[in-house]
Amino acid sequence: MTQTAPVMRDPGEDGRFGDFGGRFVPEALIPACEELHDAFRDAWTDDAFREEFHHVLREFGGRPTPITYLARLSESLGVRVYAKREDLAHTGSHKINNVVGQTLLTRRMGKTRVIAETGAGQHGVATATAAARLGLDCTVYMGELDTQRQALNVFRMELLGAKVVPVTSGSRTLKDAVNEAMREWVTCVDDTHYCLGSVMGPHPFPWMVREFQSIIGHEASRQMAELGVGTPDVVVACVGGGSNAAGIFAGFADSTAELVGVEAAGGAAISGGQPGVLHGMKSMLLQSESGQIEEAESISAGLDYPGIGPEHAHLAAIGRARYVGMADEPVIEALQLLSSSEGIIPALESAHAVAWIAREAGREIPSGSTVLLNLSGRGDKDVAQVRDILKGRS
Amino acid sequence: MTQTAPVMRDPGEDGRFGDFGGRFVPEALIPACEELHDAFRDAWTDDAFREEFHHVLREFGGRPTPITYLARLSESLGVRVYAKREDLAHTGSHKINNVVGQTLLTRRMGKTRVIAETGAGQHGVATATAAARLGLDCTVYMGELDTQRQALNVFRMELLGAKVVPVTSGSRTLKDAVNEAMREWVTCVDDTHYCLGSVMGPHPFPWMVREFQSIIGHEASRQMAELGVGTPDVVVACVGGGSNAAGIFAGFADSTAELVGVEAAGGAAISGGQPGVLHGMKSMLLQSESGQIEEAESISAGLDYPGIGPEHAHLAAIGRARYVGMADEPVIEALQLLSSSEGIIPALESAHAVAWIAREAGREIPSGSTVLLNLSGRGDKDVAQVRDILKGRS
Amino acid sequence: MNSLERHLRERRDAGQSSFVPYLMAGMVPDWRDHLEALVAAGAAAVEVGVPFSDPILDGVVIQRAALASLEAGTTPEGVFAELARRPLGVPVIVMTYFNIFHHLGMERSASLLHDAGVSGVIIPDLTLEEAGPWREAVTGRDIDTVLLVAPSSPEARVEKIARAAQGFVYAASRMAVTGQAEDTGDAGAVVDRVRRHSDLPVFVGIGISTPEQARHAYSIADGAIVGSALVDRVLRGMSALETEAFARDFVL
Amino acid sequence: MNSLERHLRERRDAGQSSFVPYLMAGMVPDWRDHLEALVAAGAAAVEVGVPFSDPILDGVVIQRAALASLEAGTTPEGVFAELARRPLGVPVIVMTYFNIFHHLGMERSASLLHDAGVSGVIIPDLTLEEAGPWREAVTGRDIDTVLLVAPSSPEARVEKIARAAQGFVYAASRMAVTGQAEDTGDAGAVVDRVRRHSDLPVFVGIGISTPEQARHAYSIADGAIVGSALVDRVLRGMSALETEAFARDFVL
Ligand SMILES: Cc1ncc(COP(=O)(O)O)c(C=O)c1O
Ligand SMILES: Cc1ncc(COP(=O)(O)O)c(C=O)c1O
Repeated sequence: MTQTAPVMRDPGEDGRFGDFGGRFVPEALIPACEELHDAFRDAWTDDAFREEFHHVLREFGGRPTPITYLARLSESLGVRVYAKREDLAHTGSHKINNVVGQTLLTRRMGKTRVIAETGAGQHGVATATAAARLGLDCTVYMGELDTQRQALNVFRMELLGAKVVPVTSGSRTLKDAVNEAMREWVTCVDDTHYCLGSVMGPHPFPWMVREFQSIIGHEASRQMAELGVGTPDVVVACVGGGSNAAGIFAGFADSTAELVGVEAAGGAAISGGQPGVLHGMKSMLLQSESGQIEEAESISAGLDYPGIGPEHAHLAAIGRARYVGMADEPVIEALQLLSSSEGIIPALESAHAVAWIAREAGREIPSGSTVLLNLSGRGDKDVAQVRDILKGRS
Repeated sequence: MTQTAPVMRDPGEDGRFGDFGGRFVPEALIPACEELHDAFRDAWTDDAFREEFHHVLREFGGRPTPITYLARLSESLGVRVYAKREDLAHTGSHKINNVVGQTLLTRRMGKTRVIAETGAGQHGVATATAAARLGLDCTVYMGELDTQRQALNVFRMELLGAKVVPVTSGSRTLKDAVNEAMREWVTCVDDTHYCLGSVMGPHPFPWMVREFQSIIGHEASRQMAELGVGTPDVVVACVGGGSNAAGIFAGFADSTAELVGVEAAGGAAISGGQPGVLHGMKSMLLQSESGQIEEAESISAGLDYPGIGPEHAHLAAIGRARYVGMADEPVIEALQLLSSSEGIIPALESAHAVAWIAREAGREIPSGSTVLLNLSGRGDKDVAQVRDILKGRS
Repeated sequence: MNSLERHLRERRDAGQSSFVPYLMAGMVPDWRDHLEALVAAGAAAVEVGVPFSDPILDGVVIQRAALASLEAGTTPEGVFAELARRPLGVPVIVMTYFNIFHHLGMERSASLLHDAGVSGVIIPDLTLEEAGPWREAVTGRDIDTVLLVAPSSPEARVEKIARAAQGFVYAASRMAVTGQAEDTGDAGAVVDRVRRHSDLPVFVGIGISTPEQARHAYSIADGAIVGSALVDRVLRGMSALETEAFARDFVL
Repeated sequence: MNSLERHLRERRDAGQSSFVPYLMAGMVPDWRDHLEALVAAGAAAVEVGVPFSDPILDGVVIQRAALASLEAGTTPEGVFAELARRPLGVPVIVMTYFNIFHHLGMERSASLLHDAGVSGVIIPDLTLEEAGPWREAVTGRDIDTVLLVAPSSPEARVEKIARAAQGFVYAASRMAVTGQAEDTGDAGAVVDRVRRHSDLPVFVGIGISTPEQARHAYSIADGAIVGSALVDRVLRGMSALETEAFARDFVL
């Protein structure tokens, strides 16, 4: 038997995933990126660090998250659907995996402060959470529009001891929060780590965040075996920046499972974008004719990102994973479906993956198939919005 | 060695915990209570039922919930505080344990429908959740005032497929929702189980709910041993009806641990009430001079109950546990403290227990003691309210 | 045998059907006048409710009456004092929830009831199994503790209740809380089952709201208890005089 | 050696300090007039920004200019066409983010830049490691790709950058994005480090906003780049004539 290289591999020193990835940042940030790269590489080969990472996720983060067989949904769809329950992780989504890893690394690097960008607030709350636990200073950049739309999450971060800075530049949303965090990082790299929220940004972020999130896939692969199901036919995850998808894909990329990423139709960087450079990485991006980055549009704030992690661009390019867009309407229906048939209210983000399964069961997903759904987060944060949407309709 | 009877024992056929408990319901409900008693007794001695109960809580409910050592809080208080993380259970609190048990029992009894009372909506959401999973019809009675104050939880229950009925009688809050659910149950006992939300009500509810919740204490006792800590010096839980407290006490009632229940000062049935009969049970109740039941008052909706489970009244009477009241102000402070020092935003209910620890560390809790805190739920549901309170102040 | 049971047995044995109306003490300022009107109309006994904040066997009408009464400041001791003031001429049965007596103290309750001339009590949330201490407290005070039988009560339980019953057996016509119903429900079956185990008078209650229904109750049992239909009207402003007229139709 | 580098070396060798002002193309309708005014004032070269939606090395002022320019409909090709229309008389250095060129295509970008007479580019998010394909594309087109050195750049990296640098070395005076600062920050140290490894002209930029600061830059390096201070005033309505006067103070 010849040993083939893993599909989701170590992107090496230059952080390339095929044509994508790399490090496109101001010179001032290069040393910080290199320091981070070295620190992560060192930590990730250090059993003690890995053990602490797993320990914190176990005793603080609620891992392992279970896999739930969705009996009633499966029966009605004619395919066997298993859900990896990231909604049960602390703070309500997979985001905790990444921030626990990055804050531990921050401390290991001798830094005392983290900054982060956030869109609707999920990653900001997660970062503030992990920072509070370690007593790190924390500042979160959030588009001014988002601070208004998600005022409660602003308060949540403040409760957790973080400072929230409204970003007034550009479209005053997530994209600009990333820009602003990068700008700020330039001024404080000495004592500050930039805790990026997804598998995006300059090398080593896409790789590092994928590694931290890969705990999802490794757990799931073991659990599917323990359940006696083995390798699922299809693994499905929603894709904003792509961290939860990368995390679960990492457990199955070298298996026979088909990998499907579901983007918001209004933020479909793979099917609707072109290669480009943004936020320190080369990837697929929504752009205007003249190369300006366009705003993504989706009911789901967590998928409102005009790009996608570079490794996903690569997985799409080599045909290992495919990426589909999902419109808002079937997403709301999928949220209702999962809630009423299984007693799990998914995040709007995660409902994208549910919607794809509901639509394709018996079509692209042959009846009788086994489907592993990454339920990336819980819907509590979205309930008010869904109510307003449904009310607006009736 | 003589074997002594467990402190939290099987209350037998008449459901007495010392002077408290029993079954004070309309004659029409007696057969249903007896059927339930027999069904539960039968199920609880059936390994297959217990295994299914544990299976569902594991794969759907997110159990076992971890124990988190609260390092920074412990350091600042001078006592070692461990938190049993019921906030990580599905739907965000310990309530899921009880409703999973009762809905499985409902199916086992051949009933197809559940009704439940709810105050702020936690138990209603949990019941709707467990009912959705099994495809049971679900109707939730909720005080009309509460349906207005907690409109989002009403929508949440509806998303989960439940029907929510506003209760317009009496004070239009939790107490009246229980009355109404009882009244309704009289009319539909044949096909309907009343899924009561705490260790209260007529026999066998206080016993049954305690047994379902005792998974908390049994897990915690095993986990504390695994952590090498062993029996804690003090076990602390908040007390509304008393189910989360009963659940964790059950793991330590026969140990040397001191047991402390923290009631809302405005709903302190033990320290501020008298023996009486309400909602089918004899227990300690807040009452007027002439025996009318008084409204409890607390910032925390889940502790807004004028009574307490009869077993707690008994544990207090025999001195095995003690119960203290906690005012609103220190509770808010405790919520802020835990959030900013540990990255865990507790439910306002649970923050009562935190507040007691924060106040008594180094006083009633000698420095260096080991304290096990039952963190009964997460604070997401309370964040808006806390914000408004803090805003109102500044 | 206490006087209530003797009185009702005598009526039954004389072939007289008993109309037993219910009113909530304190629900209107002239509640006492309404009681007297009911007696004047021919009530065999009257049931007097003592308001409780959490009446789990009562439907909306009697809940409203209880609320009105509590808001008017009614207390159990006040009610007993009022009843003690002057006898009504027919047996008075007090209906309330157990906490009222428990809170007052069972001995003290029994003594106050006795002093008020009350000859029976109905405590819907005090079933046979829990009634021991209470029955001890009223022993020797000429107070019957009336027990209910429900459509759901299984045979063995009916037998047990029948054996322990005092005064009369309250046959609940349906699985419901108090209110106004369309018919007499399962009353026939319930009464039959009671009769198999007891020779006490059996009265039908819960939902009886028209003279026709009452007459049907009289045809299958020994009496009818009428609550919500009456309470509803009094709450809506029916005068004591009108109450008398309304009640007459229920008397055979 | 390309013409930009030759020009700047000649100035340096002649003892002339170089004032290199920055303006964002399209930020005001008469941006071209402002450029000519800067040349008239004695700019050694001009930096022309091509607006990008996500300028991560720019502070609020230049962000605002980019936004204004984009809102006015500025496109990269439009800017190049405008520059091609008539030479400014001094070297033109285009500053923009890499996606602009990447999207247009590197070959095509290089050719358009060449046709527009542009002799240098600064791409703040294109560092040495990623610059390979780009540098290949501009090879033979007389376009220098200017590289930055930051206060954080370690010695070994400065050496690498210095070796690969073209035109001049951009010495960032501080760990900051573009803007107006109080002083010249760490410029001295950065320039010294660059000089240890390169004999290219070294210009100080980032934060330089007063004639005094520029003069200090001239005393330690070969030139100063002034962006936000100028852009800010133009955005606030400074006329081209006023721009010329303002700029004169920066020229030694
Ligand atoms: C629940 C949930 N799922 C998915 C996402 C999308 O992020 P990613 O694609 O990095 O997993 C988010 C982002 O906020 C989220 O909150
Ligand atoms: C988080 C939480 N803790 C505690 C309680 C109080 O209930 P109990 O005393 O039965 O645990 C509630 C009730 O809603 C709750 O939501």
